Amino acid sequence: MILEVEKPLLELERKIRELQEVDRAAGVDLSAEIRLLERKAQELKENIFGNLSAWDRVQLARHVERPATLDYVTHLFTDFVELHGDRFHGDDPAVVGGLARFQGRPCLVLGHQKGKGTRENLARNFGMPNPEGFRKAGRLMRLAARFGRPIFTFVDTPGAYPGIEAEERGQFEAIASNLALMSELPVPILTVVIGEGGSGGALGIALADRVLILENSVYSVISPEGCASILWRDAARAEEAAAALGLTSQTLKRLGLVDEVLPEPLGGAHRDPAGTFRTVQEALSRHLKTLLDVEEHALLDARYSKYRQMAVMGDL
Amino acid sequence: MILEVEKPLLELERKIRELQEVDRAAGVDLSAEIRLLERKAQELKENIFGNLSAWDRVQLARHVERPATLDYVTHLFTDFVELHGDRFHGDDPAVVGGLARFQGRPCLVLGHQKGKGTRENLARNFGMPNPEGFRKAGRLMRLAARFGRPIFTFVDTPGAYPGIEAEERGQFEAIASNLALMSELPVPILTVVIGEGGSGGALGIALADRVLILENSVYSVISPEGCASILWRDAARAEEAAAALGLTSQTLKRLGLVDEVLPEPLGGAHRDPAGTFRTVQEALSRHLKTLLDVEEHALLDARYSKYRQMAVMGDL
Amino acid sequence: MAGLFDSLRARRPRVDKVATPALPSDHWVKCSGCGNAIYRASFLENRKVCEKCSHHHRMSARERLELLADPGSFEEWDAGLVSVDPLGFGQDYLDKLKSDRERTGLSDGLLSGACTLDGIPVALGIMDFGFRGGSMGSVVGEKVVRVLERAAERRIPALLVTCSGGARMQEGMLSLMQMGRTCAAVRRLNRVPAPFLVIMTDPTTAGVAASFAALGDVILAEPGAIIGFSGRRVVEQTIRQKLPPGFQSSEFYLEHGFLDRVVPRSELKDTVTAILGMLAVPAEVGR
Amino acid sequence: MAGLFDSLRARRPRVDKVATPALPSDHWVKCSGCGNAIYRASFLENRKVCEKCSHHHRMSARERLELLADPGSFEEWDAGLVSVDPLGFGQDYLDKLKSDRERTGLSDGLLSGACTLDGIPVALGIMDFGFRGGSMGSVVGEKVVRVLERAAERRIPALLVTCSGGARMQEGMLSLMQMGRTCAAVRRLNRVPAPFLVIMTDPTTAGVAASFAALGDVILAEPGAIIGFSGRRVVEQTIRQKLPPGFQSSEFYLEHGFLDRVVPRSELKDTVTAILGMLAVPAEVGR
Ligand SMILES: [Zn+2]
Ligand SMILES: [Zn+2]
Repeated sequence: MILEVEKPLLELERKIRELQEVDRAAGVDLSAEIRLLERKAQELKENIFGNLSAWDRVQLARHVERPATLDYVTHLFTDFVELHGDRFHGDDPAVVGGLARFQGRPCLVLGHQKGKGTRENLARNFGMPNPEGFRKAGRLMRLAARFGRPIFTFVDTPGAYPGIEAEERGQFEAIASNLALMSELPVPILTVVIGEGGSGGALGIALADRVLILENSVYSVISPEGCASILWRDAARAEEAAAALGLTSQTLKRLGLVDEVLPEPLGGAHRDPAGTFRTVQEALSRHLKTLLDVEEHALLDARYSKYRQMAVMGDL
Repeated sequence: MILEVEKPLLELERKIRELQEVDRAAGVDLSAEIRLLERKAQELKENIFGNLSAWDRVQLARHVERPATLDYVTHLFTDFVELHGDRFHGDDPAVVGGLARFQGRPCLVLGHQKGKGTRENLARNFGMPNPEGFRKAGRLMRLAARFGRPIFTFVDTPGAYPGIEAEERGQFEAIASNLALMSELPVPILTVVIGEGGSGGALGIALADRVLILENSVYSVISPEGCASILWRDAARAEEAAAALGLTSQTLKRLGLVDEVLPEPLGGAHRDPAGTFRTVQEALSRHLKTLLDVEEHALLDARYSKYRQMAVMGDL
Repeated sequence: MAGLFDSLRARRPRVDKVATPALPSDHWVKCSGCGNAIYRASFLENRKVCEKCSHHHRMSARERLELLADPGSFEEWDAGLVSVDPLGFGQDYLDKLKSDRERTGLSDGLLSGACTLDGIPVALGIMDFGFRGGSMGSVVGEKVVRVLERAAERRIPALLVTCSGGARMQEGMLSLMQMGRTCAAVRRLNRVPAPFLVIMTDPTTAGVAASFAALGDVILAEPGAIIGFSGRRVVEQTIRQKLPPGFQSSEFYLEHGFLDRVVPRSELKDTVTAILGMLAVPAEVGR
Repeated sequence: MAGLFDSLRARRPRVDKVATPALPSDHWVKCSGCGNAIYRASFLENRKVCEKCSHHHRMSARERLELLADPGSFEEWDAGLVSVDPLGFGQDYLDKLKSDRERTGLSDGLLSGACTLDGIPVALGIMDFGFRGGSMGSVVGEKVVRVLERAAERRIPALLVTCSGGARMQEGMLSLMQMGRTCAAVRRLNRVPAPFLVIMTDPTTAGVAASFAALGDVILAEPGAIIGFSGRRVVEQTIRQKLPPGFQSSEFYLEHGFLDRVVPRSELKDTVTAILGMLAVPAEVGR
């Protein structure tokens, strides 16, 4: 998957590789030219990725190679035992969760899971939860809370699945119940928006003591496409809508809706997954440490106060 | 519906009516004969209903005219507001429940509900709950407990519904969850077995501080028909099985599995519903009064101890 | 999520407007349920329920207040809170807010205050579809939270009448967060405990359905109200076929177990007070 | 409810008996899954899982103990509790109890005690289908309750391995009540909190499925185990058609959300100890 925005850079990088080939194979010394081009590539890279539009970030957040929840589970956690089922209706593959250890400490980890290819994406419903996904998450979080285990959630979904049966089985109730539940669980809850934060489907596992977001992740009340089709009856104006919706990590931080923006490698998380994992691990470790020092009652009060303040209003 | 056991009595009562008719219409004085027959009828009645077999009681407990849960709701409670739905899948008409007042006191009342005729019986699935019936009951009981309201449950079911979808939606989980829930609800729970107590489907709303049972109600681990077909491969030997299973109110009292047997009018509850309602109301009122005097912690301990003792064992 | 709001407007826009008495009109209104003409006076007397087909037409927040609260008992809260434009959507949005304020006489999409119902003190909030489709932004969220918090402080029931297409898109993620904070406030009320009643009216969808509205101790709904999370058009596009009749109606959700009762408007107040009468008194279980 | 026990016996009675090493036989056993003959020694070495079709054959409680507990760590509890005949079912029943005691070496249908799993102290109970079909009467119920209570006292995990057709019909309502009291004991354990793990093996049905077995914090099941409330024959008679393939299997219930994992026997101990390792330590969250 090649993004529009990175095409000139990829072209330049291809040229550099050609010159290197010639340099090596033909024995012609092109090192000066190569250095020049490399400097140019770096400038271009900084230029491109330093000035990403909201829409560019939407593309990066949706990038198929972007690390997904199970990648974080694999690289940041040990001893993962996936647990299944909501104990009511089914097991939703769009939400994964289980017991694991974070830096040796037992915890619960869960998140939306998109597929890597078409087949897995179909199996995982493109990371769009049905009610049983939210209810599985709720069940596991209750379990974790009873045993005093911290909870990590990873957000990466286009949204809750808008299907007939999802509506029948109470998508609205499932999301609301998780929000209520997460507001009162007496253990630290840490959320990282690692990709696409799609509306209520994202929030349904993301009411937390700390909400961190990767630099190029997005988190939006409605998809840019959906917004454009409502505002202007034209889904093609999604780029415009993305800019208007304030869905970038920077805007969210400015509005006080996320706690920290985690920097990504230049060009996006998928260009250096290992570096991204280190960044996320360091941040989670740091925030968890702070939260573990807080008494249960203070933790819940702080969580309530934090959300209590999320309003921007005026007076007549 | 005429029971085998009451046929001679009904025949005699018909004759008395005929004589009365003749007495009135033809002006012949038959009062002596009528008095004689009436005495005989009373003797027969006492003879028949004073010596009911377990199988006779099964028939009485299943009698279509026997007062059902909503009859008790109507006659023992005021201000009933039926509440629906399990908030997961559906609303089970085989279980009814809602807020009401018992002698002025706000409470929750719920129970299995059989239908009065074929059409209502089909609609109510003959009083056989699906998982959503148990879950609705559980939801309502949690609501009642949060507001400190006592809970009354009425048992009258052939059993939990043995359907494919009931199994799919976790009949076993729904029953178990209610048992666990009822063991820890910090409000008085009072149960009356008013008709048929069919196995797990009955128990699923019947773990209580007080379990009362009407004299001719039955409560059994398995239907006599089912038992006979297992033990002797012959469902027709249900009468024998009924005797063996210890399903009568008297046996249950002897084993310490119910707290009180409530007397019925001669011939069964359906022969004098008003009298039956008075009996049940008096008993519930009396038991509730005692329970309301108990501290929450003591209530739960007593409930646990009561069930803790339900075992008959030997030592090697 | 905001998509539902739009699809609802698209579904029956003009008919409901005709039925709104605020608009200039003759003595007749046309029912958006059956299309029949109804004499306006009897339509209003019948609380905007069609006498021919029982269709429940939308009511403004003030009309509902009159339907529910004891006369003269209402004391409004937070009447000065107004929406701003935190994301810079622009003058067009600000103008719409202004005109909705003028037209509805409300500061934003929710009217709230203290009142009594048959003498029972209640913290009341009523959404108004006429204000930006009842959409929930910071102000609506804040007012809902305050209703719930004040009910908790006073240990009195909270009653919220919902009527909303979902989130206020123009507030972006701020509006999404209202879901979380209203749910958190419900839980605090639950723990008092004080009763929380919800009356879902047409429509109650998306971010409002999927937050505090779903959490009522008892949830009532008016007949024929559209309820749900995803917009009907979105669902149709997803399944690529027409939706079954009755999909997402209150009757549909009663059948699927998510509502306690569907109550005709004429019985609404009695039902609410009966329930509150049983929940809104201290536990008398002798402890 | 006891009907399931019977229908299970009817479904595959003799084959499983052939696979039981306690019976006199030659060096070969016939797999009740695929019908193939398997060399007995390798069958036992493979923990009674068919090497051809992976069918998991039933194990006795003692075989399972060997599979799960650290060698030499087991101390049995309540080995002297035996069933009586409270309803007077008669000598035939008493004789069957006696012969089951002799054949299985168990006092009744559940073997329980303290042990360690990879060093983790655990209160363990294992049901044995060989004793009256693993049916739960007073003794099984009592032993389950004691396992749960002792786990709660010692603040250690409880692990129950279920294998039961349901209630002990011959104890009538006494057996039904075991459902209630075991569930109550689970809740007391939950409140400690101490972990409660369940391993469902073939079969786990009726009164056992619908009580403590359904309440595990984590519920594992062996592949191909029959799980459910109502007996298959009863369901068939109710719907008057054949059951779909896989109905009531552990895979079916994993799909329907009621199991955490289906775990092959070879991975069972590792999975259990991994989970216990994460749940069975005091909360270290700094408070
Ligand atoms: Zn009409
Ligand atoms: Zn095989």
